[in-house]
Amino acid sequence: MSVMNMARALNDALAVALAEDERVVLLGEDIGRTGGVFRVTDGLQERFGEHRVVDTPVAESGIVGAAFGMAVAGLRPVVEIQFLGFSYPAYDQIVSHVGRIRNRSNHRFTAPMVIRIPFGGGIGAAEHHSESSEAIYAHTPGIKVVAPGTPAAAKGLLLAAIEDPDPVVFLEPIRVYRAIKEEVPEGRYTFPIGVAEVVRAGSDVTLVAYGAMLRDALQAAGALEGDGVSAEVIDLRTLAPLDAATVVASAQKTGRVVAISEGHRTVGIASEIAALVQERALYSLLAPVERVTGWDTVVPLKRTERHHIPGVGRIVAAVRRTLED
Amino acid sequence: MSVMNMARALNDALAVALAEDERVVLLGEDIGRTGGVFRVTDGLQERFGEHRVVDTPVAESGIVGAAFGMAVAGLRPVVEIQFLGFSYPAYDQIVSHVGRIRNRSNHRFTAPMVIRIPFGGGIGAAEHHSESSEAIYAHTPGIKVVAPGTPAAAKGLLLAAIEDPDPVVFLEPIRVYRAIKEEVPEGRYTFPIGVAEVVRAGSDVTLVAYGAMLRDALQAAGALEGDGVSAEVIDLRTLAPLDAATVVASAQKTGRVVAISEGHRTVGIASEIAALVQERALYSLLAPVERVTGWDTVVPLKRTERHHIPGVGRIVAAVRRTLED
Amino acid sequence: MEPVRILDLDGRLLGESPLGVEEIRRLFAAMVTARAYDHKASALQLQGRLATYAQFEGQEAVQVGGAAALRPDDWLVATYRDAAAMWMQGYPWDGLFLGRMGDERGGSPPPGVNVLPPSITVGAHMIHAVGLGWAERLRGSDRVAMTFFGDGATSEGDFHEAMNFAGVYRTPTVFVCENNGWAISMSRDRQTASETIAQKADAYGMPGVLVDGNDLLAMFAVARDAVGRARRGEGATLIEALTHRMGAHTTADDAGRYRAEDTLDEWRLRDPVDRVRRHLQATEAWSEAWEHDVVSTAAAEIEAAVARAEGLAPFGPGAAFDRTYARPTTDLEAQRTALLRDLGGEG
Amino acid sequence: MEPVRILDLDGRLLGESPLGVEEIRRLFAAMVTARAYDHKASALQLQGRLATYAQFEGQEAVQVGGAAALRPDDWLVATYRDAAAMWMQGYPWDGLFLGRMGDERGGSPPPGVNVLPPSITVGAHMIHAVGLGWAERLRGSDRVAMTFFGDGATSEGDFHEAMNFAGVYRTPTVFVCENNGWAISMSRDRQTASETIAQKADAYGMPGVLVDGNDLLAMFAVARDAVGRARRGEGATLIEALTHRMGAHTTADDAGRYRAEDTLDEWRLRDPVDRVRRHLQATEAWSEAWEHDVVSTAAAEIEAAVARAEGLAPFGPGAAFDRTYARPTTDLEAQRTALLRDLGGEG
Ligand SMILES: Cc1ncc(C[n+]2csc(CCOP(=O)(O)OP(=O)(O)O)c2C)c(N)n1
Ligand SMILES: Cc1ncc(C[n+]2csc(CCOP(=O)(O)OP(=O)(O)O)c2C)c(N)n1
Ligand SMILES: [Mg+2]
Ligand SMILES: [Mg+2]
Repeated sequence: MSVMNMARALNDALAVALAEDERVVLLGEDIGRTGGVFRVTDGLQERFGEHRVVDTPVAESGIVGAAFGMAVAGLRPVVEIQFLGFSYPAYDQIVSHVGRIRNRSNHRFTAPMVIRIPFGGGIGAAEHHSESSEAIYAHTPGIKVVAPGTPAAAKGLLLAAIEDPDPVVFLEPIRVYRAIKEEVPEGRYTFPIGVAEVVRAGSDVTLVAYGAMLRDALQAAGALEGDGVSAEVIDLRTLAPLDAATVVASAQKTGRVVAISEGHRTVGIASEIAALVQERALYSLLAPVERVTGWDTVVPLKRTERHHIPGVGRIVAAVRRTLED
Repeated sequence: MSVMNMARALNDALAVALAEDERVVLLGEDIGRTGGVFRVTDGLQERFGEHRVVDTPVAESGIVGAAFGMAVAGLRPVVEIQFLGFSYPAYDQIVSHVGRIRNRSNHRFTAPMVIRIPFGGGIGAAEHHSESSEAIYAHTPGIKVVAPGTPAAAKGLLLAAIEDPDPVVFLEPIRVYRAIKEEVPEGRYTFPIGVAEVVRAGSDVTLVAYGAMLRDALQAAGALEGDGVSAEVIDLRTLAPLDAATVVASAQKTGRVVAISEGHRTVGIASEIAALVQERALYSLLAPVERVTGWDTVVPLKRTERHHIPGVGRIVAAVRRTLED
Repeated sequence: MEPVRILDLDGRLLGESPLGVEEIRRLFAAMVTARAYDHKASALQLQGRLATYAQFEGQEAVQVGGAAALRPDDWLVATYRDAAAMWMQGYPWDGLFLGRMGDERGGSPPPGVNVLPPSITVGAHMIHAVGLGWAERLRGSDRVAMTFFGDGATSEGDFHEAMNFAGVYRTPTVFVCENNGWAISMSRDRQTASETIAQKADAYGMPGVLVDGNDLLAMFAVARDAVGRARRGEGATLIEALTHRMGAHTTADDAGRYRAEDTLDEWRLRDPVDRVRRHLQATEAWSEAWEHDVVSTAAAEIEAAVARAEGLAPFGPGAAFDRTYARPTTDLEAQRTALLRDLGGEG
Repeated sequence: MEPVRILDLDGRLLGESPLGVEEIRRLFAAMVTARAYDHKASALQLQGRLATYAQFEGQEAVQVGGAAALRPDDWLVATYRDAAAMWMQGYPWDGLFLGRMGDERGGSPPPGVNVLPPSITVGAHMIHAVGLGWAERLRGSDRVAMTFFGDGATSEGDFHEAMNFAGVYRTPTVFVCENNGWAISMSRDRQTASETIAQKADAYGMPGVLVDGNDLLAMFAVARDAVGRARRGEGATLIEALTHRMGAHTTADDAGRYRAEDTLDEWRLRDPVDRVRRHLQATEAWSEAWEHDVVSTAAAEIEAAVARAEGLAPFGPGAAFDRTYARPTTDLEAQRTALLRDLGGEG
């Protein structure tokens, strides 16, 4: 065990995978000598060589497409796309090929690969650098979508993603990379994909969150406790396949749900949570499921970005509304 | 007035727009001499010339990107992408540029353009030709998403889309192109974007549908009438911005909603309908909103496609469940 | 740039043959068999037994000659129009029929056949060949990957990225552009303003070769050289094979809308099968009886494949849930249950 | 391919000057002003007054010389590193600062300035220039569109599609590749295996020109020729301007991780501003007093722009809802109400 931030924990996971499994290859823009935009691959090229940690031309579709070919040939490529907004040129490769080859070939060919992508805002970055469009990947058959919120989960989930027989889009919350430190076990361990975790137990309301919003959800729960409101917090961890059972069980217990996502509101992850909860727990609901999300606008630039990303205030306000109903 | 199918009605709308507004330009693969895969642009190149009805190389990102430049320069391009699955290489242009230039430039530049795309399955087509991924575009800020279900609405909405000051993704239901005929008014007229229509009044349950599923919804309503169940049917027509008011008003009246979409289930259009209804009409609901959708799998090929696309049977079964609850 | 040519239109050798007579006879038979498949598929489509079908008549030499240069364990990544090449590399005819019947098992060749299911998205698959070959190189194998694509496909951005990666990493990739003159209704000269497609190789620091794609021997020779370079670690090659699509784009297309019938006359004279037959006739390695035999063997092989494909019962209703992940997720299992419940309700 | 060069490193003419002395003095002043902006922006970033900033020091001649060939009503579509080119074409410095402060109004140049906000997505914007010029041509105007992009951008598929469309439709487009040796940490030679980027033009039936991008006169001359061709309806040109990024990729980048400091020495000798100064000195069109004046005018201009940008009050919380469509939708109005309600709750 040692205390580390999420960027370090992910680096550690990649080092473990590279060391233990020679099929693992890393590809991405600037992941070698600079160690990637967020330094997640720091030192790995030096340690494992240019053939296993590959700096690529600026061509996201090409990176994903080449990695797809490698995966079909039996390697375990782990791609880094610099920001979620730059995954869009690779959208066709991800949706039409990475997510489909198993179905297209009735299991004859498969593409076990991981596409790591920093996502979300909060650092006042330039246009296209603060995307939270995970919903579009969660809507895509044949891929799994993982979004850890803490260092230990990040490492365990990344190792699970690399082991997974199916392709995984692995979303890393940018503003968490260096913001949280915690004990992270040494060596190989995995967290199961598709399993959400109740990270704080409560009885009055359920807060469902993932990625960077997990922190805000926990802070909101803390604030609410002061007011005598007991909030349960669920860390989704995997967005597809969604762990509906854990969410629904909590909703049945508390009767109130606030679904939190930094992504756009319409047809977003929070919409899915609301749809699932009303579907399976309607008669337990004491109030409508509240969605606390980014708005249906482009993420504003630095000067006004804070009004877009939901914060503790908006979560607490939403909880209050569920209590009023 | 004359009776025509949807392909003809759309052709008529394009002819009207080309004749009346010299800023209108059509671009797409094979739209000229062959009149497009579905013959929607039949005869238009002959009538309006090669400079206004432009056959392009096979490059969807290029087509959309060039049309974007044209729109910024003041033209009104109408692009045809051959199938929804082939819009994916243009995804970045659509999401990062077409949908954003107004926001990026604070209204200084705009991209009033239409991207016409046939969508949906049901004709036993090849892989990638039966997509119903409209949810991903409905999730995208800055663009509108329209999906008519009938010839008259198709013409009126397409003319509205071409006039619209903002970009519109215009989805045309493949299996409806030639399947339905109805009276279509001559010349220019528009149907408002963002407005759903109650196409059949009822009191027991609300069926919300769009595109090709509208027909099935209406047939289901007919079948249910025989059993004494009165179903209201809403034709959404626009998926973004969604006409929540019309849906919610109906839900409040009937207390039961079945949201129908051929797209994948998770984080789909039906999820959004369910989220909205529970948000604004929870206490009117007599049963959970039922989602009747395509599954979270790739659309199966011809031999088993019918099990993927929801039909009248699945709609009726869902209605029965809402009545049992 | 003059295309490489070894056989003239009358089947006379213009240079040294890269193949012995027995091999030429074998590849002639392969072209005849491929044409039998092509005709059969068109016929089945007319009868409603196949979905839309993309004919390749006229392009047999590109595909047969190109794929003949591969080793059985090499990779092949091709398109909807490349059944002949895929079959050459081990993909069974019944799998090819099955795919066109709309059955996912058509995308699943037997173990050991390193051929991906045909790419339907234009342009996206060439980079897959780059990745496949690169992976082989990384693990020390000398397998190469060959990819076929059309003239239209060269307009897609993914063609560019694939070529660029192949150039930068010197991957063992053979790019075969089957320039058949058309991309649906778009003629080659309006697809790109470059005089040839072969010259595009220069933009990627890669050799580009122009070849008469209706000349089996020339096609084999340039493919063999390119495969050799790739196998020796000398990097990728772009081959532009000049050929022609004698049929419509697919059985759903009406080529009369954009192509004058008489433009085909010249290409009929260049028919790749006829040309090799003339060559064999001159060298007395051909007899009517032998060709008759080849044709009837081919017909039987194709008929047997149709029977096997049509004999396979369709998937049950829930099968898609089993094909999506290695194991269906809880949610997919729930969806399967819902489907079966509703089907029961219908039945 | 030898790059076009008009000034040698000592500022001596190697051929005829495309510009008169007064014009050279004007463009020298422009380069000095641009450099003042660049330094100011870096300084503000250090103080936390700007977000991440992408320096262009060393690339002034490409941008100033290239954009100087345009008519005021021509279109310019450039990148995050092209402030000098954008300003030359009418984009005000305060708008450029404002964008880097994280304010959407920075993307909004005054009416009549036909310059799009800087492209942040690498590669996607060149096709926009193609569409802009094409539209002008369709409505009978002779405006052209110039687009700037980096060496890294040529690897994106969209570069290929833009070049191909420009070739096929002979659009009035001038492609200026600012080859500054690096794409973040990736050196030019590992970005693509082609010897030059200019030669890629051949793949699109378009002329490609290699030019010393640190030579203001050569840069202007090739841009003028390309603009002329475009305006006369003769189609597009690809210009590869050889230059160097003297700073890091951005203020967030540590170039020491991948670039040896001494590789810059050679490029310092080629500094584009110094070279023109030497030229002017030789022709007695320069004096220390004059340059002093240019520098202080530039400083004042830049300071005033900073003040204007910083003086603008930020948007209120609901502004994004107003920027999304021509008019906010009902749903966006509801979201605005929700935001303001929740902010009230917080405040
Ligand atoms: C990405 C994509 N865009 C469009 C299509 C529709 N389409 C199918 S084949 C074709 C033409 C391809 O021409 P070419 O590459 O020359 O191959 P050919 O059909 O001539 O063999 C088009 C546009 C597609 N399948 N995929
Ligand atoms: C589509 C996309 N991918 C990746 C990035 C991240 N990125 C920003 S600049 C850059 C390098 C671009 O290099 P080059 O085109 O040479 O321009 P330069 O920065 O050298 O001016 C990268 C990879 C991006 N902005 N957009
Ligand atoms: Mg072709
Ligand atoms: Mg560069």
